[in-house]
Amino acid sequence: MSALNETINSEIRHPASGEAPKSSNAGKLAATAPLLLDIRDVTKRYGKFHALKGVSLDLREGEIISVLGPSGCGKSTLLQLVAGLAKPDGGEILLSGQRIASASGMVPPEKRGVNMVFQDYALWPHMSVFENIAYGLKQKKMDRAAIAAKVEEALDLLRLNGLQDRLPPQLSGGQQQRVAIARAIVTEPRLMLLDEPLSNLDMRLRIEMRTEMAVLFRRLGISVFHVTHDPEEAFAMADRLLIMREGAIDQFASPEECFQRPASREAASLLGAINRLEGIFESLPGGGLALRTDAGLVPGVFCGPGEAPRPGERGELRFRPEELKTEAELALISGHAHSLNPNHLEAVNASAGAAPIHSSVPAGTLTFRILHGTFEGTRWRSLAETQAGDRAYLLHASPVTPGQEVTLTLPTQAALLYRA
Amino acid sequence: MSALNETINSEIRHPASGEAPKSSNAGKLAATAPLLLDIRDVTKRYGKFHALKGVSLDLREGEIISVLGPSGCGKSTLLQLVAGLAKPDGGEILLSGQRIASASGMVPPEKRGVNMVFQDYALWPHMSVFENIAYGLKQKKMDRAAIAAKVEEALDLLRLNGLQDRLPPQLSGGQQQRVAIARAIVTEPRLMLLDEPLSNLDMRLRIEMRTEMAVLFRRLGISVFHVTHDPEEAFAMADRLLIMREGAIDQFASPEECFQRPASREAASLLGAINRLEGIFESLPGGGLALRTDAGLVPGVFCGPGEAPRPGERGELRFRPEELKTEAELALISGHAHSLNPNHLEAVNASAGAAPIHSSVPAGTLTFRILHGTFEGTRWRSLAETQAGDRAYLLHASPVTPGQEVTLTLPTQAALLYRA
Amino acid sequence: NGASQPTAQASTDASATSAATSTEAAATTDAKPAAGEEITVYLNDFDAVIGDMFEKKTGYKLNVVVGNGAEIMSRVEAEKGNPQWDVLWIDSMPSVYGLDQSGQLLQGWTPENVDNLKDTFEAQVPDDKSYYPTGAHAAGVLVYNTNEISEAEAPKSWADLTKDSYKDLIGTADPAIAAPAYPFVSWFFENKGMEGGQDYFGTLMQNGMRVYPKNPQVAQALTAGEVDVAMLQETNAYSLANAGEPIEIIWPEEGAPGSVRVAAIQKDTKHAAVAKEFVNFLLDPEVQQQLINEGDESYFEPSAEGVDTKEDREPNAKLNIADAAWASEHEAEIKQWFADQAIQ
Amino acid sequence: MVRRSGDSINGNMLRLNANKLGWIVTIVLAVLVLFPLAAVIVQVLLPGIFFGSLNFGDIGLLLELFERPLWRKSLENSLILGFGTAVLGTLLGTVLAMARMQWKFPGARSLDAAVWVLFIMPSFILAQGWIMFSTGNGLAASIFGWHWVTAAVFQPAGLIVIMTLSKFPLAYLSVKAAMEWKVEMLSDAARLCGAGPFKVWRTVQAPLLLPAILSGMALVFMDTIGDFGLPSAVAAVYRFPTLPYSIYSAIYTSPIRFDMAGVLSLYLVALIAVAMLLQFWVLRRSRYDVLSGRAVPSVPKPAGRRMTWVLAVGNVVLLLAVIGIPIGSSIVTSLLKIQTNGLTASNLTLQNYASLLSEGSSLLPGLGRSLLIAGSAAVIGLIVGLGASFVLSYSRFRFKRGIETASLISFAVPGVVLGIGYIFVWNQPWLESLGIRLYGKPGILVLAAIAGAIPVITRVMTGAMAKVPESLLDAAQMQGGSLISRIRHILAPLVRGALISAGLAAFGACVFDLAVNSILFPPNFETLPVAIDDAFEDLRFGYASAATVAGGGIVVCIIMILERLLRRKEASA
Ligand SMILES: Nc1ncnc2c1ncn2[C@@H]1O[C@H](COP(=O)(O)OP(=O)(O)OP(=O)(O)O)[C@@H](O)[C@H]1O
Ligand SMILES: Nc1ncnc2c1ncn2[C@@H]1O[C@H](COP(=O)(O)OP(=O)(O)OP(=O)(O)O)[C@@H](O)[C@H]1O
Ligand SMILES: [Mg+2]
Ligand SMILES: [Mg+2]
Repeated sequence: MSALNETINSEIRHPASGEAPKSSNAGKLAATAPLLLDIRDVTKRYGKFHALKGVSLDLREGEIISVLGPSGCGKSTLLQLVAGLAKPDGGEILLSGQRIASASGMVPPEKRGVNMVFQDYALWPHMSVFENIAYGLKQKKMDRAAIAAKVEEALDLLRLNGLQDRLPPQLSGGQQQRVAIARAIVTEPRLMLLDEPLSNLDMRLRIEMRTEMAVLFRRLGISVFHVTHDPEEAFAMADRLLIMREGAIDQFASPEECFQRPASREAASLLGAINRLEGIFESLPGGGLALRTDAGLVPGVFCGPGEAPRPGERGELRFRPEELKTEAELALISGHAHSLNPNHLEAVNASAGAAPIHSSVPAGTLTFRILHGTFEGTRWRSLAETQAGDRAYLLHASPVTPGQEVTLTLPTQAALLYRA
Repeated sequence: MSALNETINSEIRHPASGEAPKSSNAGKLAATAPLLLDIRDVTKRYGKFHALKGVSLDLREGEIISVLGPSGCGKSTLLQLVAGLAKPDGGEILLSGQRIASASGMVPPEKRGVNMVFQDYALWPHMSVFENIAYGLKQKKMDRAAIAAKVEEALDLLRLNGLQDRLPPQLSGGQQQRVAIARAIVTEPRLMLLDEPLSNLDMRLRIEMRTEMAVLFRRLGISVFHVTHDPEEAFAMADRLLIMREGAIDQFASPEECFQRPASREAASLLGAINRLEGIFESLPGGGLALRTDAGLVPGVFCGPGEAPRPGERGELRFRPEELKTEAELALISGHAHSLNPNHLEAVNASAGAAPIHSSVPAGTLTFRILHGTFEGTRWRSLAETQAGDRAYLLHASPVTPGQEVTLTLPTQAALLYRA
Repeated sequence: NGASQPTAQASTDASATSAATSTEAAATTDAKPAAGEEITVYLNDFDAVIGDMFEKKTGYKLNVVVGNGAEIMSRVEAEKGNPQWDVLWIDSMPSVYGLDQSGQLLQGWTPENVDNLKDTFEAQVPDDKSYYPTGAHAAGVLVYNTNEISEAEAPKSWADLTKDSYKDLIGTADPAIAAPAYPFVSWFFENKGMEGGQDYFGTLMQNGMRVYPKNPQVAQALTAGEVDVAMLQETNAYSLANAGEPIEIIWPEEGAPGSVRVAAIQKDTKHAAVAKEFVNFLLDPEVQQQLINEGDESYFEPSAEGVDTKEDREPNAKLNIADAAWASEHEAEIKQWFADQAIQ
Repeated sequence: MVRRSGDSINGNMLRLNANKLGWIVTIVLAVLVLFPLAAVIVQVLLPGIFFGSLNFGDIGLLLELFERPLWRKSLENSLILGFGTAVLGTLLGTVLAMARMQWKFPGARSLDAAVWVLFIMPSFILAQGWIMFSTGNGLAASIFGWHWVTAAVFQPAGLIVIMTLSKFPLAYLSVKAAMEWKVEMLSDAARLCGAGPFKVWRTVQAPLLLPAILSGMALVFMDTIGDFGLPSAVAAVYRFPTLPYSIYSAIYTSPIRFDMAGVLSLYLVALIAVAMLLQFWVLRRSRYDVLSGRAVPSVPKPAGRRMTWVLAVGNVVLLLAVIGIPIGSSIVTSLLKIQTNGLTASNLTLQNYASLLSEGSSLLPGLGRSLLIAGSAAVIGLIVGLGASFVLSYSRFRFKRGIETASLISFAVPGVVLGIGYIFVWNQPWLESLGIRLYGKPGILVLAAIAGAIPVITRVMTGAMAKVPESLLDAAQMQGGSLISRIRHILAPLVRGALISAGLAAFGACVFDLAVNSILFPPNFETLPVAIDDAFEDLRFGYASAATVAGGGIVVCIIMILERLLRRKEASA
């Protein structure tokens, strides 16, 4: 154990084993990189239940796509179709232009050059950790020394040194998960499918692993299709984000775009905009759009599909607790040279007692009454309600008392508006 | 599916099904509440491997304890001992004063009034979701109508409506995990053991579930022993935090205390202080302690065990990326009425270009050069290095360019100092 | 070897107590048993008819345990500590002789019908009067398949079997396993001496004689054409012939080794009176005639005077009966020798 | 006795734990198997112990195995035969079971039926068929002109092949039962690592079934070295004594040498112990418990046209060999008027079948008794076997290895020896005063039948249980499930196929179990095998064959019907 920890400690100082990781921006691919995976209108049913309702997407060589979506929306199913473990009921899947799956035929999984980390690992209990990881290499008829070296490398990468002779049931949950990753990574597939690969790791290991994996994939030119429930992980790794809902695609765009303008209410709440207020659309004198809610009039950006709604229509506001700011914070931020990228204003929170310093920023002002608060490590989270009783989560830098009233500002670009 | 989503949408507006959740502070128990669980110097070996090296702790009735620790440190093992699924090699465990486990004898699990959500769910593949959940109730010889009602309630709570007739293999990963929770919750045990119960859920469901579970447990007076790898989840639920490392307890205290003064370097990094700089201790003219690092002199708080180190000793600084601030942010914060709780200063980040406004705050000033940066949704994360090449993660409100130099301030109370 | 030591010792133990109990048994003779009383008979043939016959005649019920000779003897031996049988009626006289030697049989009682016994059979009654013969049959006769062998080619005597022309064509049962095969081979050993017997059977085996575990397998080998000549128990041979199988039975002139069926009463029986009634019943000429007419093993030479054998049974059948004492004494040795042949 | 242990299960229901269950199982096995066997073995040391005299035997007898040529040869032959058959039979059984569970093909059900037929038929019946087929002028030579068959069959290697074709059902049942559930993901993971279907089978699917395969192998091995009928009959030509032969020759001598039988049986037990150790050693470094929330019942899949053809034709050929030859000849025999005249139209008759139903026939009552005994033995044996397998699979019970060995004894030790042991144990006068002197009552046949059923039951079940991880049971325990509830609601449904197979196998095997029956049956209580054997001894071959065919047919029908009724609905979809 102490040896293991040593590694972790030394590793954190030099997270990338070799070269320094490139920014994900640098890794972003031109839309002209060759198409690797082309999924065309794929559907999948389990009995009467439609798990996928016509999904189309493409993935370019070397690209990393992260898939986000609520539990049960069909993420794993999509991965299984790509891997060749299930057959689509409709549509087709092309890999490098070759049709690998359709309702009428399939290229078997072992011929696809694809590997996968299963959501529940699927380790072979009769094989040691070493044998599990070495399995794919043996299939390639690699010689023993080379296999040993590669496995060793993977064990290092995943902080599994010293465990190679254990059987999977003799490992902790997180260790099993890392073995599953190691097993897939050593085979260096063209396309790697990751199904919530880091869900059972502690925060620190998760941050390390995702950084290192991203570096490794980019170095080896492995394309990745990566399911996660952690938006932060998705942002850290992905070139593009795929947001799914109920067996269909909600949004498929760059992480920034998804973050700034989630295409649906559900996508918004998936990406952290968990607060929701209903209201009536109004148009602003300056030409902008706003929503009149119980908590105040909120100018915002219309993100939903279709044309901008007309005044008088019912609408819905979604926003992240982090985006609510006191006037003081807003002033601070707008006073600095952030205008280059106005969309990335820092999420700053302040306690309710702060006095307004500045009020020229076009933003909605919302008033809540605190119901209760919990400490969350770096901050306090409260549940608060509007006059009309709609609830929202707020974040604070200091403790709040139930019953306290707070007035906060929501920047226009952080107020995501949808039709009700 | 759409019905499911409806529920989620309506639920978020009233997260607590019945009464409003109390603040976790309000739920905090006097140290005089009756002792429920008393673990005394428990050890556990697997062959030659020492999984637990003498763990002692206590849990009072109605209390929620969250266990945090790196992967493989013995969290699940500890839970298994409490559950009665494994036998300790030494020490003893008392439940309500009765000895339930020691090396010489055990009270069988079914007699302990304890239930557990397994890390790998352990759902029964031959039983439908309903039967899985109802099993424990049937053991209590409850009548059919009561069972159906209780199961229905659990299905509601865990957003599993409509899935009760499915078999486990027909569920998604997150759905399986929720069934596992439902199965344990319906039996309303005296003590609930949760082993990473929310790891496979999307962020939004996770926040909802943890809130609702905490409310439910407090309402039913269920004590909880809860393993998680998500510090936020731990903070949201726990009355006390147990931080484990390599089979031993690192720290066992209130969440606030753990957060402010992690007892060890490892605990610090587990709780988010992932950055680390080495240096030499110096004493400050005012009587404080500081560490001279490559990046600058950093006044801080000594958190390690034993006496305060003497000047000249080698030491280590740990800090959270969130705690680094620009001078401007610091000024803003100190200018407001936060002095009531100076330890909970808001973590505010600003871009490197910010000009210093205020410099009277006693804080270390650190200078880094950006290596690369990635967008993370609400912010940008960069990897940066000191002059001497030590690396650290930084957080920014706007994009940064590799090569750029940034100077940031670390408040004294956020600079956690340890012996090297 | 240590073969005979333990039992020899046991037998002296047992016979020490036998005197007292036998007088006791004799004393109870006069008491008239209640009608409907049952006795248990261990036997290896006639199970289908004997119970009814006895009940009809005497009103007592028979509980019958049937099995092949070896099984019955194993049961008897295993029950030694608490015997469950009252009468043993079986065609392995040497084994019953052995039982008597170990003191398990009621001695010194003479049935009324003993007067009817033929001389040859009277000679078989042991001095201690522990068992009585009810008949005898050939433990082995020669049988050949007429489809394969002409009458001229057929063997006429036991000695013929060593001829080259029968190489690989002879079948027999294994005395180490099959109960009736021992009386068969023991006569050869008594007649030719131990060495002579070993020579004879050794030669046969060298001549490719096939040794089947039991008589039925030998018979099947014969009907299946696997062997052309077989040494078969008399009843088996006639059964085949009666079933229409194309076989011919040969009684060698020097005589066929005979096997005597005897009846003995268990020493400590609680139903001595009925048991005696039953043994006496078996010696009754009428009963023996009825067995020949109706029984399943009807080819035998009855022990009582004035009983006719089956019509188709060879009228000049000559039976050579090995001395029970001799056969019993050498049983282990001879069977051992045969068993050991299995590895040659 | 069985009733007593049953009571204690019920009485202690609430307090029953794995350790107590371990003791109960130990006691039951001791009563059913160990005491009787020990009673025989103790004859070596104390020959008169059950006859009221205390003498000391010759311990030197123990070493005679290495001195007496016959014994040495028997051991050698038994090992060769047992080992060869175990390897080949297990291979055949495993491959067939896997093919059966994997693919749909015509005739799959007849394969199952064939397996049952082979399984329940006494081995001497099978031997007859093989001999009839392959002798110099047997069917192979006379009808097909295959003269090489004779030489090929009547030699040790040929014997091994015949044994393989007769004993593979044990492996088949064991493996098939363990394949009830599958976790497709494990194979999927291998395919994604680049392994083709065969490779996946070899490296993942087959190895994960290793416990079941080894269980099957242990059964084949034990059944082979314990078998007397088949080897002795087939080997008449070239003499091939095995341990059972030596045991029989020791028992069928006068004075009867129980001590020698005891010594040889002791060696059989030692062989079992060695086999069990070997199995333990092979399985020691791995885990096989793969069932999880992702497990689904196996359902045979369509194989594709070409494969279906291959499977169907292969199946027919196999059935012709393993059923056609041995059972076919019994059927032929049962239809012939005159055996020697062979299969000609004029020689055919149904008379033998008619006489089965005639009044004097002991067949029907015998069948009734046998079915009753076998039925009760199967049910009780199933409970005991389930308990034993549970203890073996999940407990840390101290005498686990002992239970494991004891659970196989009755398979390898010839029934006669065990029967004699039963007489020693259950015929003691003092039991009479307690009212449990079972010898001479039908109850003892049930006891013996249970003992005979336990090996198959425990082996088949442990093979299947190896797949069920303890955590599934732990989870139930956490919900407050008592041991009984855990077994009943979690474990039993998960190994349901194995339970059914094991129970039916026990049932089928008991119906025709001759050896124990012949020495234990109470007066006037003739069972089916005794009746059939009687007919054989009287050379009524046609009748005996007809009885065998009819009795076997009835039993197999019962088994097939029960199997279909009890099988999981989804699995037959
Ligand atoms: N065999 C099946 N039969 C019926 N429904 C199924 C089956 N397998 C999956 N489903 C359903 O299909 C939907 C999609 O499942 P999938 O495993 O793809 O979800 P997911 O997006 O991976 O969810 P999670 O994040 O919880 O793992 C789920 O609602 C699930 O209940
Ligand atoms: N059967 C076993 N044999 C040997 N070592 C074991 C066995 N079971 C667990 N371990 C080891 O004991 C340690 C503690 O395991 P445990 O499952 O308690 O970890 P954990 O803290 O729950 O980790 P995770 O967060 O990854 O689930 C691990 O290092 C694991 O490798
Ligand atoms: Mg999934
Ligand atoms: Mg764990």
